[in-house]
Amino acid sequence: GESSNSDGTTVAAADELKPNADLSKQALQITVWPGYTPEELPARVKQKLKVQGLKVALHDTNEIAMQKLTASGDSGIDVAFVSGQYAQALNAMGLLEPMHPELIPNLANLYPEATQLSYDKGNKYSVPYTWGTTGICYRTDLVKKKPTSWNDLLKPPAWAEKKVTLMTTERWLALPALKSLGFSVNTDKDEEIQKAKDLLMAAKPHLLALDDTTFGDRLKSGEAVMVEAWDGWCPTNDPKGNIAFEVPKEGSDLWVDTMVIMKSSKNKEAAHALINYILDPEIHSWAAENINYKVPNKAAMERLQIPKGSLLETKPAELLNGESLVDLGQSSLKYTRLSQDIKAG
Amino acid sequence: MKSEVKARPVAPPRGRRLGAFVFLSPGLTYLLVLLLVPLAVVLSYSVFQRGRYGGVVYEFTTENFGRLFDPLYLSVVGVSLKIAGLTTLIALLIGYPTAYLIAQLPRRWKTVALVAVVLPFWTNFIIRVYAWIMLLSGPGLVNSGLKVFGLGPLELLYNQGAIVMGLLYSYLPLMILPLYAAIERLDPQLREASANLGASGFTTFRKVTLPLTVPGVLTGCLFVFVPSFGNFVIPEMLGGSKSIMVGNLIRDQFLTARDWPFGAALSLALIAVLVVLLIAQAWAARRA
Amino acid sequence: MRRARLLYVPFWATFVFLYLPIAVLVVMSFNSGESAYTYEGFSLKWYGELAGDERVVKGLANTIIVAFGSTALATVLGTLLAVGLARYTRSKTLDALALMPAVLPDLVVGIGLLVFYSTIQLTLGLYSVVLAHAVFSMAFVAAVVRTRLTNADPSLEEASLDLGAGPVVTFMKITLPQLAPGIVAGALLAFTLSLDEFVIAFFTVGNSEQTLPIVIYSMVRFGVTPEINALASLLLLVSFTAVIAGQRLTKIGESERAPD
Amino acid sequence: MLQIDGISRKFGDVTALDDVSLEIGQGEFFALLGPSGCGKTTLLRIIAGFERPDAGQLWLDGADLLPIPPNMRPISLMFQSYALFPHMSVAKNVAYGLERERLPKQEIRQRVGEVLETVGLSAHASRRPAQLSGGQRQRVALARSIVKRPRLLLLDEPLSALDKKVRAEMQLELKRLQNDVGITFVVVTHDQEEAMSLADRIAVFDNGAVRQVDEPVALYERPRTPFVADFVGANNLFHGTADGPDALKSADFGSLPGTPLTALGAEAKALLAVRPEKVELVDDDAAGGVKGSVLDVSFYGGVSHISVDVPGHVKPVLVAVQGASAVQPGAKVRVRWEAKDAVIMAADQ
Amino acid sequence: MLQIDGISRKFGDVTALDDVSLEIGQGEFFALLGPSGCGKTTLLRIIAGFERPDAGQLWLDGADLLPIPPNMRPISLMFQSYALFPHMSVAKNVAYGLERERLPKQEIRQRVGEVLETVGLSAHASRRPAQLSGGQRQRVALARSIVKRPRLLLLDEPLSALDKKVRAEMQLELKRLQNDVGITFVVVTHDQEEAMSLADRIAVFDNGAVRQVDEPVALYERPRTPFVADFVGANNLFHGTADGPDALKSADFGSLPGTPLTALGAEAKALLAVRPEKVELVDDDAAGGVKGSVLDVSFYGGVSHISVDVPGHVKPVLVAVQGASAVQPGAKVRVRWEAKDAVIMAADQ
Ligand SMILES: Nc1ncnc2c1ncn2[C@@H]1O[C@H](COP(=O)(O)OP(=O)(O)OP(=O)(O)O)[C@@H](O)[C@H]1O
Ligand SMILES: Nc1ncnc2c1ncn2[C@@H]1O[C@H](COP(=O)(O)OP(=O)(O)OP(=O)(O)O)[C@@H](O)[C@H]1O
Ligand SMILES: NCCCCNCCCN
Ligand SMILES: [Mg+2]
Ligand SMILES: [Mg+2]
Repeated sequence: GESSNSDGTTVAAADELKPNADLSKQALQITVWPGYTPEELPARVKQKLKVQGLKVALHDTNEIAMQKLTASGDSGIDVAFVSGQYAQALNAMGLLEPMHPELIPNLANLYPEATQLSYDKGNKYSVPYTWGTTGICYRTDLVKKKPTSWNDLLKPPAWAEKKVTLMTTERWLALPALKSLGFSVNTDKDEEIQKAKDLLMAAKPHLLALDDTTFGDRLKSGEAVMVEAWDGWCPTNDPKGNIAFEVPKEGSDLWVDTMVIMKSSKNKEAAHALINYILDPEIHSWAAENINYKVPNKAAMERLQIPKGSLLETKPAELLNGESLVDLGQSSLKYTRLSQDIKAG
Repeated sequence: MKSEVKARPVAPPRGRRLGAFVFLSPGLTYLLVLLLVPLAVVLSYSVFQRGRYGGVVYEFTTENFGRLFDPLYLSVVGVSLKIAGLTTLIALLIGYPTAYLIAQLPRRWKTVALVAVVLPFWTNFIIRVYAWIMLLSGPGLVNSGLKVFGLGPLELLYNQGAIVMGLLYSYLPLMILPLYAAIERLDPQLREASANLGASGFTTFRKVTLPLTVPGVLTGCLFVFVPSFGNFVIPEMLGGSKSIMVGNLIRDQFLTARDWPFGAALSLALIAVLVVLLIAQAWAARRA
Repeated sequence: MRRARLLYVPFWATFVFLYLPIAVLVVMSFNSGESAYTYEGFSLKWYGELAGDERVVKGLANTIIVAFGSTALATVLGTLLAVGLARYTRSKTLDALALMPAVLPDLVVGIGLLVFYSTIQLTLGLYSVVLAHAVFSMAFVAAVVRTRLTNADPSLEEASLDLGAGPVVTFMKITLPQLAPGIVAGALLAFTLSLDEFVIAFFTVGNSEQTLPIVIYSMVRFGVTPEINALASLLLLVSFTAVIAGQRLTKIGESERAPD
Repeated sequence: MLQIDGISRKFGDVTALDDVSLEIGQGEFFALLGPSGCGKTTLLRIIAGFERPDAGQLWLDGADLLPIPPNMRPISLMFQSYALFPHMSVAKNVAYGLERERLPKQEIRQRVGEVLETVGLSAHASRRPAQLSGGQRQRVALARSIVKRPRLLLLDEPLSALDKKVRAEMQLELKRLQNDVGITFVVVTHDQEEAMSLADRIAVFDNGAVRQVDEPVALYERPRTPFVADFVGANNLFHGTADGPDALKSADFGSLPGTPLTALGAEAKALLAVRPEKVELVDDDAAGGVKGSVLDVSFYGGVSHISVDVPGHVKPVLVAVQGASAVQPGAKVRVRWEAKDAVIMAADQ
Repeated sequence: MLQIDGISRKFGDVTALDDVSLEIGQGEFFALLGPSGCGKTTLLRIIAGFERPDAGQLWLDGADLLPIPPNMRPISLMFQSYALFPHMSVAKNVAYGLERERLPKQEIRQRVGEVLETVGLSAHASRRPAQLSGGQRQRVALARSIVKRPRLLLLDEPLSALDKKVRAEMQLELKRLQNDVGITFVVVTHDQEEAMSLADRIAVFDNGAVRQVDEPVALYERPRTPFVADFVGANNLFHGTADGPDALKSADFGSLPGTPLTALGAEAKALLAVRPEKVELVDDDAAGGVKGSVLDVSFYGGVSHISVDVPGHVKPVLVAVQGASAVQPGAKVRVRWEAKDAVIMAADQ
């Protein structure tokens, strides 16, 4: 591989790959969030691609995946699913194999917008799998006024006192404050981060909790009335129909979960074949249908019957209004510090 | 005591050396390979620098240790000490009588009672925490109950009290089991002798039972205090992430900030404190 | 001697405290709704769901394997270590070392082992979790057994040696039975801790294996469903039954041995 | 002072005490004597409050003792197994009871010092029990229970691990406590000489039941049951039937001289007991007595015991004489005694 | 058979054994006698291998014993504190040593049954030690060590918790083991009568050192040091200076009759010892002897002890007579003895 601390723009030298390699000599190991791919994927991949097999390891956060992939040497993983800014960091560390577009004809299925993502313009080392944004998820029956601004969370009205949550992971914790102040979610300017921190400190006494896993449950039980949420995790499909999602007027982010191929992989042809297979509309639409996330695959989205009002209706162009999160390198520590300050304060 | 005399040697030196080898070497070897070596690797990161995108750049620096003295970290240590200390104290106060009574049960029932102590923990941790949330949250069972009487709702969750409660719940068996093992071996005649000499139940406890079970008390306290101090899940789930403890700091470095060197420095500091505690514990237990 | 009544207050308080959330959990396993938060009516559907959930069943099997494996390993190593520390050394440093894994942050142990395993190119699997869990479990066993050895009267062992038993027989027949309550308590702790441990397991488990806490931890990310409660309830039921049965068995065994 | 009323206690199917009733007077030195396992310790434990009787009553100065918890009873028990606190020094062990009474430190120190002096352990005050010899431990246990000067002192084999000299000193000390401080004693001992010389009265136990309560000399000279005759001191026993006021009719030896203690029906089965030291050893050709031959002569410091094989009698007849004896084993002799020196009692059925 | 050669042992600043040398013959019954805390247990523990001497050697049949670990020594030790295995039944405790020899099950069962019969605990075979009385425990400990029939049996106060009757039976059994099985015994006992009657030879210890080793009668009748004279049995001691072959010159009482055991320089400080049973009590107006008045008469089953206050002598003079005595306290008397009945020895410096 390359030196591991070069900045993210260089791309590691590509291996020579053979388009007609004998896949039956290769076996695949992927790591992915639980429930993020169809259960029958291993069986179908084995049958379709004629590889020896596909093993699925699970990680439930990007952080855990990063630990496993970066700890040292060969993690044994061929294809990893991580969010965009983490793909960017992995690449900067020289751990990723550049994509060989010639081995992934299905890239053509993607929306054009999906090749313009700021952490990896042109999909040089990552292929997007799902995308979405962050907004306010709320109980239509418990709010007195429909939330439209991040300030509704940061300075909750009396009826929402101690009934709102923000996320706990540092970049999303900062997001509402940064956006409401009109700053970039990728800012590394100390004074902007300081202002965001002041705003959050002021908000803290009015919050129920910081939470990025169970906010949906809290809404359902009525413990919370408004929460900061990723669109797909906002339970708008709850049978009671009293939960809605809103992207605040100040704007938000665009997150992308991507597929990357590890430099250490010994099955790179099969890895490419797998990504190509996942971009098949039939497979890729499974994600949208089953995990309620939009997929950046035009052909796949067009296959779907999207119910009215579903979050899946959001158009790629609207999504691109959101600012794509990029890895900030050394500056990301400022966000760690911000989140610790808020929790300890 | 001045005239403290060494314990009687059990076997001649040759046997002792062999015994030391037979008993100590398997465990110590295991620890060396699977604990000390890995730990050394991780802790060695503390003198290097964080890579721009995470990972470790092998360039020497002491700056990670300098950062330890940031008031933020000191205040987190303060909060952690308070929470872990309180947890330990309560665990001891309710754990001791429980262990004591279990040790008095007829032989057959002892094991049953012990298993009853750990059985709740054979379910899943997260589920148990959720059960507490269900009980204590705003619309939860306790508040619903209070509402019937026109009371509440109380803010039972997402504060330091809830953290203490959650830690107590998680670590109580770690207090009870060592205490049980220590209390169980006490000769009941010693308690009888004490009562006979006019000591009340409490005095007997204070003067005879407690001093003779000091090693168990120390072990139990250590087992509760240290993981409480380093816990990061309970502060998030029951404390609503609104307070952090030392465990969260370390977790953040390794997982979110990907600042392994600083995480290693924090760990090293924590371990240094631990080692001091452990040696103090060993010293006190050996004296008892 | 009569026991102080007052002691029963904390005794029962302890058990109420331990079992209150468990009761809630069991009740919620019969929830007909989707949420583990709000009870919507009685249903057994989650038990059905459970039976069909391969990940959960596999995870449970793995967890039990790991718990038994690591407990067995830790109990042997920990007991030997405790005896060795109590009888054959005065080093407080070794005492402290033996306790250390029990009190180190899981994360540090987990990451350390992950780095270590991959450095020596060990292929991860369930056994790597067994080895990892035994590290901290051993410390718990050793510490609990230790509490029975301080101030222990060596004359029983001397009597055994005197009667011609070698050190090994003496250890097996005299020392071990004396330590038994400590060993049982230590092993119970080890088993319990392993069953529920996930941070270290996360880092040391093979890529294609999962333990139940890992499975549950990731299920929770999508909201807790009563399925997990159903699983927990089943686990409890099985354990309770095993314990009661075991208790019956020892009762029979005892009455055969000695009338008292 | 202490009234024991119909106390029974069973352990599973072992009857440790069977309807035991005793009355012990204020300031009395009362000894319990009996074979190993007959229930002596159990009785003391019941009096001290560590064992509950299955039936029966206990009264101390007229007040019911049973409802009173052990630590409130004005009674000290010295445990047969000592039960010393292993984590405390000798001095701390001894001071323990006094500290419970909240006496001034100064007084405690003084009384502990005195009692350690008495039991000869002043030099060992700061040692732990594990660093003491067996007899030293026993003395610590003794010191710990006497230092409190309780109303009632229960001692379970208090001097069994001590040599003659120390034992004599301790006996003297116990007597002093009885006389000067007025403590009531109940002492278990298997040492009959000790019981005889110390006790005002002795209760002989067997199998959980009281067989005889009497003053030492009376117990020795006038045992009322074969068990007591056999158990207390050495005795030569002859079976036969009652034969008037001064003899027993024996099938093998004809009429043997002796004094019945109670009226015995003619021809009632009876037992004659005569102490070795009351038996006279005379020449084979002397008049009266029973013929036999010397089996063995052994010298127990101060006294010689001569056993004489008497054909027709299962056990050899024992004879005790002062000092070393000149008789040789094998010598033909006669043993005889006077009617006033032998007692005749009803035999067990 | 066993040769103890210059053994010393210190615990911190306590000297438990100080250069002890003894030789014990094959099949001998050897007793250790001495005050509490004099080092008897320590010596047995060294022989058994649980304590290492600071100096000295041990030989068993000419082979160095010290390097042999305790479990390989053909020696059984009965612990003063019994050390019964609490988790095993009585039968299991007793069988333990035999099982280690891998004897056939059948034989083990039989031998355990026999020895339990011997110690009278057959009915208790399946009980745990905690369910036994003190004396029963001691008998289990005894059974456990004798059942192995080792070459050398070390017994530390084996019978101290037993009543006279059981004790006599056990003594008989020990004698039988010595004679029939040929076991060598080293027995610690504080019971002098026991030592006297059982032992072939007795070693008297004091303060970690051997004071005299002798056969019982010799030890009793010819103590070589004031300590032994005073410790073994009761003795009346008079200080003075050597005065020819048959007297001691006493400042207060003039010439007292006695026999020096060793040559004593004229005017050397000396001590005269005379046993109570050798002292004669005669009327005040009889000739010879020392004048005094009766202080106390007490009856120790079988023997009366009379103490006579002799002006000028610190302790009262003890006189022992067979049976009950007619003398009354306060009576004016004289005590006297014959020269052959008293020994004169050099006094300690
Ligand atoms: N572990 C020890 N530490 C310190 N001193 C000890 C220890 N063991 C014994 N001693 C001392 O050594 C001396 C000899 O003890 P030992 O047990 O041999 O006496 P003993 O002759 O058996 O006495 P007893 O008849 O009372 O049992 C005693 O003064 C005792 O206090
Ligand atoms: N906990 C117990 N369980 C069963 N049996 C017991 C228990 N304690 C005592 N016994 C039995 O009760 C009887 C009386 O025991 P106790 O201890 O009172 O005897 P003792 O007269 O003190 O004898 P010793 O002189 O041997 O000490 C004995 O046969 C004993 O075996
Ligand atoms: N922590 C980053 C989360 C980005 C959203 N991805 C969610 C996928 C997990 N199910
Ligand atoms: Mg007893
Ligand atoms: Mg001793």
